[in-house]
Order: sequence, then structure tokens, then C-alpha cells
Amino acid sequence: MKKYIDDFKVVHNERLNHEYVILTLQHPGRLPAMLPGQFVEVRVDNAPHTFLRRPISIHDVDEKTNTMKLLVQEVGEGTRRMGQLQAGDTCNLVYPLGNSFSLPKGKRVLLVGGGCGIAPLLLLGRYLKEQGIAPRFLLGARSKDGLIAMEAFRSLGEVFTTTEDGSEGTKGFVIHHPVMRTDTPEIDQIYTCGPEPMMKVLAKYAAKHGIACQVSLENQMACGFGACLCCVADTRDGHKCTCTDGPVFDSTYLKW
Amino acid sequence: MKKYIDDFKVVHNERLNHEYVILTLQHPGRLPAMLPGQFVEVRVDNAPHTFLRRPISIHDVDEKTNTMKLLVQEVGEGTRRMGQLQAGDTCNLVYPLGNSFSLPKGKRVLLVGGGCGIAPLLLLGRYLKEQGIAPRFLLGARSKDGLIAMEAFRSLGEVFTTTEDGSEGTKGFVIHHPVMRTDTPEIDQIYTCGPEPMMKVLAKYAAKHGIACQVSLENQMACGFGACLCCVADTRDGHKCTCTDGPVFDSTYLKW
Amino acid sequence: MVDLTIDLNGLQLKNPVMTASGTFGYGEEFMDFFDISRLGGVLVKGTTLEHREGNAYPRMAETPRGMLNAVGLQNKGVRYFAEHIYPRIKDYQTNMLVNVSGSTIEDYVQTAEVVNELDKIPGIELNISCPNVKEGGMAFGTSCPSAMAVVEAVRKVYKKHLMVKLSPNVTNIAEIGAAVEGAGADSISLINTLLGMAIDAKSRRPLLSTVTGGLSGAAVKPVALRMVWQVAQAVKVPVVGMGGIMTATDAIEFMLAGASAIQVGTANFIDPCVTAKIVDGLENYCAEQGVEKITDLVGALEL
Amino acid sequence: MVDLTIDLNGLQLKNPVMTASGTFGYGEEFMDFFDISRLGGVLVKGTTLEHREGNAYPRMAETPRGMLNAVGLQNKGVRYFAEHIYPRIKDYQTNMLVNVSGSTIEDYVQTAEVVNELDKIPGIELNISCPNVKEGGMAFGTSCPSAMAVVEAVRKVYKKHLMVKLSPNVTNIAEIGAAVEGAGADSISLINTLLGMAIDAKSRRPLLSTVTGGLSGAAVKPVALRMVWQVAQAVKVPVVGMGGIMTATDAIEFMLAGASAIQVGTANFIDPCVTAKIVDGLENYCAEQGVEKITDLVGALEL
Ligand SMILES: Cc1cc2nc3c(=O)[nH]c(=O)nc-3n(C[C@H](O)[C@H](O)[C@H](O)COP(=O)(O)OP(=O)(O)OC[C@H]3O[C@@H](n4cnc5c(N)ncnc54)[C@H](O)[C@@H]3O)c2cc1C
Ligand SMILES: Cc1cc2nc3c(=O)[nH]c(=O)nc-3n(C[C@H](O)[C@H](O)[C@H](O)COP(=O)(O)OP(=O)(O)OC[C@H]3O[C@@H](n4cnc5c(N)ncnc54)[C@H](O)[C@@H]3O)c2cc1C
Ligand SMILES: Cc1cc2nc3c(=O)[nH]c(=O)nc-3n(C[C@H](O)[C@H](O)[C@H](O)COP(=O)(O)O)c2cc1C
Ligand SMILES: Cc1cc2nc3c(=O)[nH]c(=O)nc-3n(C[C@H](O)[C@H](O)[C@H](O)COP(=O)(O)O)c2cc1C
Ligand code: FES
Ligand code: FES
Repeated sequence: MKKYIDDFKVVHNERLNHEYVILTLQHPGRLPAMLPGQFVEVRVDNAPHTFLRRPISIHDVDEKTNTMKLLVQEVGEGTRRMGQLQAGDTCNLVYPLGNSFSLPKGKRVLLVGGGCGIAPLLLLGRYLKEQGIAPRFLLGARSKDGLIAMEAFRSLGEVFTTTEDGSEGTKGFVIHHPVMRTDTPEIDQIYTCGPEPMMKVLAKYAAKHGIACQVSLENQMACGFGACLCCVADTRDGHKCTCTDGPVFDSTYLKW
Repeated sequence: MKKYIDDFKVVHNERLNHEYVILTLQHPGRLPAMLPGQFVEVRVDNAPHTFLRRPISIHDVDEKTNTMKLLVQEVGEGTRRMGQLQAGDTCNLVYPLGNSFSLPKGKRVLLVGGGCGIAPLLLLGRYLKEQGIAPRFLLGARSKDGLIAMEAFRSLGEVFTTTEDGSEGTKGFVIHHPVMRTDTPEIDQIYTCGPEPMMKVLAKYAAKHGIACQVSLENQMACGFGACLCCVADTRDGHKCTCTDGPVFDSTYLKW
Repeated sequence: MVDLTIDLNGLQLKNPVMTASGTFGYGEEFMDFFDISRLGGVLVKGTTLEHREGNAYPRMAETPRGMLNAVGLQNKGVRYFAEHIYPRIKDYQTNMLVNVSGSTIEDYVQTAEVVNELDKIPGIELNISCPNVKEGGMAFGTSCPSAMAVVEAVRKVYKKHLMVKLSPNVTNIAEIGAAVEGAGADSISLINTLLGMAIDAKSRRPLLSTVTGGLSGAAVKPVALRMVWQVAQAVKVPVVGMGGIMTATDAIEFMLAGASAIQVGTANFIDPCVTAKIVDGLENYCAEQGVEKITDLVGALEL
Repeated sequence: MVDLTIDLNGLQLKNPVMTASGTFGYGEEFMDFFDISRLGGVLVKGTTLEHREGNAYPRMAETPRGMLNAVGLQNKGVRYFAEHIYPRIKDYQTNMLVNVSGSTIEDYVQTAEVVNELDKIPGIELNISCPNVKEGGMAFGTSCPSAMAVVEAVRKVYKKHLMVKLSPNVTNIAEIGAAVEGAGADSISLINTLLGMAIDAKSRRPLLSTVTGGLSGAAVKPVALRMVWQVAQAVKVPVVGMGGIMTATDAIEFMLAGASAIQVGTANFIDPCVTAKIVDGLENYCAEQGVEKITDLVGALEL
């Protein structure tokens, strides 16, 4: 897919809570096609400690308004600066980057996310729905406050939740949710993005139950488009770049 | 004089033209005494290319409101960032730094400034007036647009101007102004701050006419308070720090 | 019209702007962003005799206006390059130079021999300065005898432009520059990365799998500029300067210090179009300053 | 309560935070900002046998998250120090250490002899690494024999704590560290500044009167950390780490890499209270991480 570098206009900054915002960014012209699972590299301006761009998943896309959404968790200076962007500001992106989630093996899909890893699952859900596949979401967080952007997910399909403290949904980790705790889970395909330990548990679970599983990895990226070879994941074919061969990998392809 | 480090509140940013602003900064408590010719070291936040603080002269002081004014010329990233500060923002200063202009040798004083070098002359003028000495200002610029903050100077005393293109005042450099072009200039003391070539011409002129002359120097400063020894000027006593022994020097003390 | 062309000891560049090895892939990754035929040259990825997997993850850590990398010369080996990649890139309208690395002199020689047969590759850059491999690499570039040995050996088999890339992790860079010139280098490029390290205070672990890695980016510019200046004074062959070049102004500083051409590395990650902007910026600078030929800037520092 | 004390091979520090020579004057300049008795130690300005005017103006240039200086050891000489400055500072409630420099071994020896007589000065830091002087300085610190020669000579006449400060401008820092340990150093501090250069593209002139100068500040941290780690593994005497420390987290990284204490230089210019904040930050980190004695952090990097 052709890659671009453009100044987007921030048209909205929706603050979800003290650590999450959703930025709506408008393309100056016509937004090119983008696939679920792809990401952008954000140039962070006015940030003395942020030298490189920051990779952020494409959370949602609206072709009618030529906008895309980014769901950003503020963890350091770069993401905090993004959280401070205001309508009217400019945001320079390199995009769209990476491969994408691919069509499911079967109609019964479960999209499992934790933390900011829920970001790419919204666009994926929308895409699946357009393909006539009803997405079901399983979203986990430490507590109720961490379950964000729920309405958007609910508008696309069924949403299950878990919280570690039990303040909402099932108490525990995503793996403890009833939808997974049967001997014959009604799942053909898992898509997951979130903390690595969570994804590893899911990959193991999927393997055990013969479920297909696509995971979206994070990695330390310097470029995001295949130029630096910094971002490798260990696969059955050796080192592969998370930014070009990924971020989405079949879980069985990874040396986990 | 005791030095401080404090967060000031920006209460006003007056834009004079495309390259000059006057910032009004309010002390969180009671502003300590500050002398004309002293300067502050401004910490520039959110500026990737600005590692060190930036020295800026104290332009004016208002003890009643515990505010000081800085006249800033935008020449690079640091000063441009200062020019973007808005009411409500915070600005961290180390202050007050440097020695100060000292009392004149005689009552007939002329305060000569060019560019952002006019900045310390306003506070000096106010100070002299309080001492019963009528300040006369001679301010030079490339053209009319460069003659800024004139009303403030006029409120304190007589103001002469020169512009290189003749668009206001006498055409030429400050040295070409009639007040200086007599055989017996009615000047006992020159105070000057501005481009070094200008100050050197004035120092020579002063020497020729037996006029006392205090010059305020700029220099590359890393600290501003005597810790790094980077900012030396060549004096009759060897290298002296512009930030502690200066910025104000008697022109005859310098090896010019 | 400003004349931006450079004759790099026989290698003709349409302008002094090249891309640094390991930061520009094989050029293909940048085609979407701009026309790479606008460049004076492209240094392709570090290439070794055999396939190398490179180091384990994590390989990158950000530092104050710089980054550390520990890629460790991941590549598919020179024969794969010759068979599969060369055909794809050989007709790019710029100088495609191969950056050659090895663990032994024999490795370097054999790799260079393979590249020597590739018609459209006008030169190699001998990387005797990679800090990210256990054997060879930087070790060759940190003493005069070993630097000379590898350059002499490759010189015997390699007939086209031989650029030698120096390590900055040395006491006396001018000495090494003079040694490789004596051993037959056609030009000298520098700097490779400075050996550095980063630690995560919370987990108390190194941020790179290899503990130490190579520092690049804006942070290293002052050191790079100094070394380019020192080497340019010590040798007669042209010098290619790099290390922290982010803008056209940076590039001009390197040329004033004595570089005949420059390479841009880390900056490509932040702005994939940066090299095209630098070409424009050089032209504008020359036009503004009344410089007719950019070669007039080389070593034009006024002391 | 966290135990922040450090026994630096006999030199008792109330905490590991010291200030780097040439960046903290004689401590007096900071008294308005905070109580310097909170510090583990203060390294006073580089001191030489005779009065030195230092280099011509300009002496400073800002670089990406760093700065170059070319002060060149301006000071009034050790006898002036002993007579006029020592009486003013001798009763500060912290370790006041004198940073000693020279052009010849004899200079170093004589300077150390004078300082040896000053009761309240518990040690010196031998600066064999100043890049900003024409003779001596860095030259001593860039080869093992010369480094050993100066340390051995000073060791003979200097009876108290002898810290030796290394230059980072070398191929093999571990080797030099081991050499000065063998020659009698009680502790080893590093890094001094990296040799760098800056140019004004417009005027085509160097930004420093000396053309090259010493690079310090955040930009050098990765290189400094790597060198501290390498030296800490090569020697048994305690290592004092510095180079780009701006925060308590940076300081902890140096301790994890093997530094028993740290020095803060350039950061003092940006925040004159930074060292007090680092002391607080070390204490908080230890409290949060359940570290009872800060010495537990020294070399605690997990590989
Ligand atoms: C393909 C991809 C997609 C991503 N999508 C999103 C998203 O949609 N929303 C979102 O909020 N975040 C996303 N991230 C993570 C995001 O890139 C990091 O949080 C961000 O780079 C941190 O930058 P910072 O300057 O705020 O923090 P820093 O100050 O750089 O670091 C703060 C903390 O985050 C860690 N960190 C820094 N960079 C990364 C990284 N690349 N991967 C993992 N940890 C890192 C650091 O080790 C440190 O502990 C994604 C990452 C990748 C690789
Ligand atoms: C004692 C003192 C008082 C000053 N008072 C004022 C004032 O009241 N108002 C005002 O606008 N400016 C004043 N200055 C100048 C001001 O400090 C510089 O313009 C500022 O540091 C430039 O920072 P920057 O980041 O905007 O530019 P940079 O990007 O750092 O530099 C832009 C250009 O300015 C030059 N420059 C940078 N720093 C200095 C410096 N310290 N001295 C001279 N040239 C420099 C650079 O060489 C470059 O050409 C004063 C300087 C000193 C030493
Ligand atoms: C990710 C990365 C990979 C690199 N790989 C190589 C390499 O394979 N061969 C080589 O000679 N230099 C390599 N380098 C060094 C660069 O070519 C260059 O010398 C260095 O980065 C300094 O330039 P810069 O500051 O502009 O990046 C690499 C640098 C980076 C950042
Ligand atoms: C302005 C300045 C002056 C210095 N003078 C000396 C000196 O006299 N003696 C010395 O050993 N080191 C001197 N140094 C080096 C520092 O002590 C320190 O080693 C170096 O700056 C790295 O630490 P930093 O990055 O925290 O500044 C000086 C550094 C600066 C910036
Ligand atoms: S981040 Fe550069 S190759 Fe993936
Ligand atoms: S600026 Fe540091 S001593 Fe003057």
C-alpha cells in the first residue's frame, strides 16, 4: 500500500479520562484507503524529550469526513503532548503503516483487547461487520475506569468486559471470562491487541482449542516503515519487522 | 544581591510587531528589589532546540503589582517560544542577575539603544528620573517599524530617534543624530545597550569628548550567575564574566 | 542555477546528499515519499558474506535527541543481494553503493568480490566500524594496523570506488583516516555510531538486548563535525561527513568542516522526505550566499 | 529512612550526589538557591599551579540537548585558591574536593602538594582529561603510560583521597581505568567532556574561539553511561559517574551501571537547584522500590 506523509488538522480532542483521549484528525484532501490493524507514525512537536515519531494504531476511519481517530493513552511525554493537541492544531503523520488483520477463519470471531490495545479493534469490528461478520468484543481493564469508548464498540456488536478488581463485568483477566471458559468455546477466530502477557495467554488458549488467532504486536520502532530493522519479532522464519511484516501476526507464526 | 528561582505567571503578552513582544510576568509573592541593567535567565519549556536558559534584560518593574516586563525580540526558537507565551502560562526565571548601571557622572545623561538593546534602558530611565535626573533617550533602528515601545520611553523623558532608511527621525545611525554631532555635546554620561558595533562607536565618541560611558554587553551565557565562566569579556583586568562583573561595564574598562 | 555536482574522487554525484547505510533500506522503502533519483547516492543496508539474523529484540532505545540501535547487521547475505535485490534496484537513477561488513578480512574480501561483479554498483562503503557485532566490525576500525589490513585486502580485489567508513570510538581519528588513505581508500566516510548504553531505572535492565549499542541522531553532531574536520585536514582523499545531520544547515556545516559530500541517517526516520529537503536547502543556501558551485563550500570554514 | 551514605574508598559522603568541576564555581554561586551542605560533595573549579586566563571569547555554543565549552581552565592558581578562596569555603558542611589540572607532571605534583596542606580538603580530582588546553590536559588521559605517570607522581605527594578523572575521547576506556587504578587512584570519575565542534553556517566560522571544545549535557548521557559501565567492570576502586545527568532517574541509571557516586554538571546551569532535587529523587526512588541502602543500587544492573 502506498504510504503518505501529511499534515492533518486536529478537529476534535475528546478526553475520556485522566489518561485517555481520542483525537479526530482530518486529512487536507481525500483520505486514502486504510486497513484495520494499520497504524500511523505521529510526529510530536514541541517535545524536548521526544526525538522519534510515535506509532499509534488507527482507531477508526470516516471516509465521508476524511477523518481518522486515534485512541491515545498518555504514558510519557510524547503521548501526553498528543493528549494536549487541540482543535485547529496540526498533526503530521506518516501513514498508513503495517499489514492488517486478515479475514477470519469462520464467522464466530472474538476481538480481545486490553489497555490501549483496544484501539485497532474498533476499526476491525467495523470492517468485519461490513463483511457480514458480527464482531464480539472482549475488553479487559484493571478497573471500571479503564473500560473506555464502550459505546462505540457496543454500536458494532456484543461487548463482554472483565476488570481485575471486579468493578465492572467479570472479575479477573480476559481469559477468565465465561465466553472462553467452556470446553467447546464458540469461537473460530480470535483477534487480539494488548499487553503481551495477555496475548500470550490467548495464543496458548487458541492453540489448545484449535482456534485461529491473530495478534497485533507492539515494538520499539524508530521508523515504522521498514527502513531501520529495529522492530523485529522472532518468528518461525527468523526476525521479521513488526512495522512491515506486522504488526499483525498469526500467533502460531511467532516464536512465543 | 540575593538571587532567586521562581515560577512567574504570564499576565500579559503585548505583541508590538512581527518580531517584538513585551511580556508582563507576575511574581507569586513579593517581587524582590531589582536594579536597572540586571537581567533574568528564562527557562524555555517545550522547545526541543533550546537546551539552556535564555538571558533577557529586565525592561521594567512595577512593585505595586509585583510584575516585571521583558521586551523580547524573536530571533530563534527560544525567543519565539517566549513570544508565544500567553496570559496564564508559567515562566520560570532565575533572577535578578548581573550588576547594574551606576549613577551618572553629571546630570546630562543620554541613554542610547538599538534593537532589543533598548530593553534595559526603560528601567534605567525610570530609575534616573526617580533620582531627579532627566533621562534623554536616543533610539536607533533600521526603519520606523523597529522603533518600538516609544510611548513608554516618552513618558519618562525626551526621545530622539534615528533610522537607517530615514523613515523616522534622523536618517543614519545613532552616532549621526544632531545631539551628538556638535563639538561640545551636552552630555556628561552615556548609557548604551545594543549591537556591539554601535556601542564601540559610542565608546570611542565618549572617549574623544571626555564623556563617561557605561555599556551593557551581551555574551554567550550558559548559566548567567557566575558558575560556568563561559561569558567572559576582555577587560583591563583580564577576563571578567559578563553575567556577574557585567553586563554593565565602563567602556574604558573594556579592551575594545 | 547553482552547480551542486560533486566529483568524489571519480565517483560522480549529482549533489552531495546521500543516505546513510542501515537507515534507508534499499531505497525502496522511500519511493512512496519522494523520488530518490534526486539524491547524490544511496548507501544500502550493511551487507555481509552470509545471511545474518542480527541481534535479539529490543534493538532500539531513544535517547536525548538521539537513538541507540543494536540491529547488528541483519541482512540476507551478499549473494542474496546480488540475485534478488540488485535486479530490483540497479536501475535507480542515483549511485547505489553497498555497505560491506564482515567478521574477518576474508569475509570482507569475498563480499567485495561479489559486489565487484555488479555493473551498476559504482562503489562500496567498507564498514570497519559497526559497534553492534561481536566479531570484527568496529574492532577493525579502532586500530591503524587492522584498519589498514582490511582496506589493503579489499583494495586488491575491488576495482571501483572504495569508500571506507570510520568508527568514532577512537582516540585519534585523524591517524586512522590517514592509515586507510594510505591503504588505498578512494574516500573516507564518518562517523559511524558512538558506542552508548541506556538503562531502564524501573526494571533495572538495559534497554537493548546487547546492553550497548550505537548512538546516532542530532545528539552526536558536535562530535561528528569535529571528527570530519580533523580527518579532512589529515587526508587528501575526499571525506563524506555524517552524524546527526537533520537539516540543510547541518549539511552545510559538515561541508564547511571539509566534507565533500554528506550522508543522512536517523533523520530519515523522523522525516522520510528530509534528504529531498536538504537538497533544496543546499541549493537555496548557495543561491542566497552567491555560491555558484557547491564545491566552493568544501572546507571553506574561516578560522 | 533510606540510607543514602556512601563510603567512597574512605571518603565519606552523606549521599552520592556531587557537583562536577567547572559547573558549580566554588559552591558560593549556589548558596542563594539551596543549602549546599545537602550535597555529598562539591568539585571546585579546575585549579592549576599558576593563574590562567583561559581561552578567548566566545567560549560556549549550544548544541542539541548539550553544550560545548572552551573555558580552558580559567582560574587564579592554586596559591591564590589556598590563600583567598579556601578560607571562605573550608567550613562548608560537605566534601569540598579540588579539581587539579596541569600542563606538565611537575605542575600536577606541585598543585597537589599545595592542596595536600589544606586540612579541610579531603581529596582531589586529578583532571587528566581537559580538552580545552593546548598542553597537557587531555593528552595525559588518552594513553595508559602517560595517565599512569601523572597519577603515580601525584600519588607520591598527595596523601588524601585521590580521584582521577578520565577522558571519554579514547578507544578503550576500561584500559585507562585499570591503568590509573594500578597507579594508585583511590577512585575514578568519568566522563569529562567529549571533544566536539560547532559552526555557524551563515558566517562560516566556528562558534568557539578554539574551534573545538568540550561537549556536555543530556546529549552525552548514553556514551557516559556505557563508559561508566565498562570502567566499573574493569576496576575495583569505586567509580564516580557523570555526563548528562539531569534528573534523579539519570543518576540511578549511572549507579545501576556501577557508579558509587555521581556528579552533576551542565544541569546546574539550567536548574541551579537540580542537585538538591536529585538527592530527594534518589531517596524517593529507594523508598518506592524498597531499597534500604542506596549502596544496594551500585552495579545492580540486571543483565
Ligand atoms: C504498532 C503500534 C501501535 C500502537 N498503537 C497505540 C495506540 O493506538 N494508542 C496508544 O496509546 N499507544 C499505542 N502504541 C504505543 C505507543 O506507541 C507508546 O505508548 C508511545 O510510543 C509512548 O511514547 P511516549 O513518548 O508517550 O512515552 P515514552 O516516554 O517514550 O515511554 C513511556 C513508557 O512507554 C514505553 N514505550 C515507549 N515506546 C514504546 C513502544 N513503541 N512500545 C511499547 N512501549 C513503549 C517506554 O518504555 C516507557 O516505559 C502503539 C505502539 C505500536 C508499536
Ligand atoms: C545579558 C543579556 C541580556 C539580554 N537581553 C535581551 C532582551 O532584553 N531582549 C531580547 O530580546 N534579547 C536579549 N538578549 C539576547 C537574547 O538572550 C538572545 O536573543 C537569545 O538568547 C536567543 O535565543 P533564541 O533561542 O531565540 O535564538 P538562538 O536560536 O539561540 O539563536 C538565534 C541567533 O541569536 C544568536 N544568539 C543566541 N544567543 C545569543 C546571546 N546570548 N547573545 C547574542 N546572540 C545570541 C545566535 O548566534 C543566533 O544567530 C540578551 C542577552 C544577554 C546576554
Ligand atoms: C538503525 C541503524 C542502522 C545502521 N546500520 C548501519 C549499517 O548497517 N552499516 C553502517 O555502516 N552504518 C550503519 N548505521 C550507522 C549510520 O549509517 C550512520 O553512520 C550513523 O547513524 C550516524 O548518522 P546519523 O546520526 O545521521 O544517523 C546504522 C544506524 C542506524 C541508526
Ligand atoms: C563550562 C564547563 C566547565 C568545565 N570545567 C571543568 C574543569 O575545570 N575541570 C574538569 O575536570 N571538568 C570540567 N568540566 C567537565 C565537567 O566537570 C563534566 O565532566 C562534564 O561537563 C560532563 O558532565 P555534565 O554532562 O553533567 O555536564 C567542565 C564542564 C563545563 C560544561
Ligand atoms: S521500525 Fe524501522 S523497520 Fe520497523
Ligand atoms: S554565564 Fe556562566 S559564568 Fe557567566
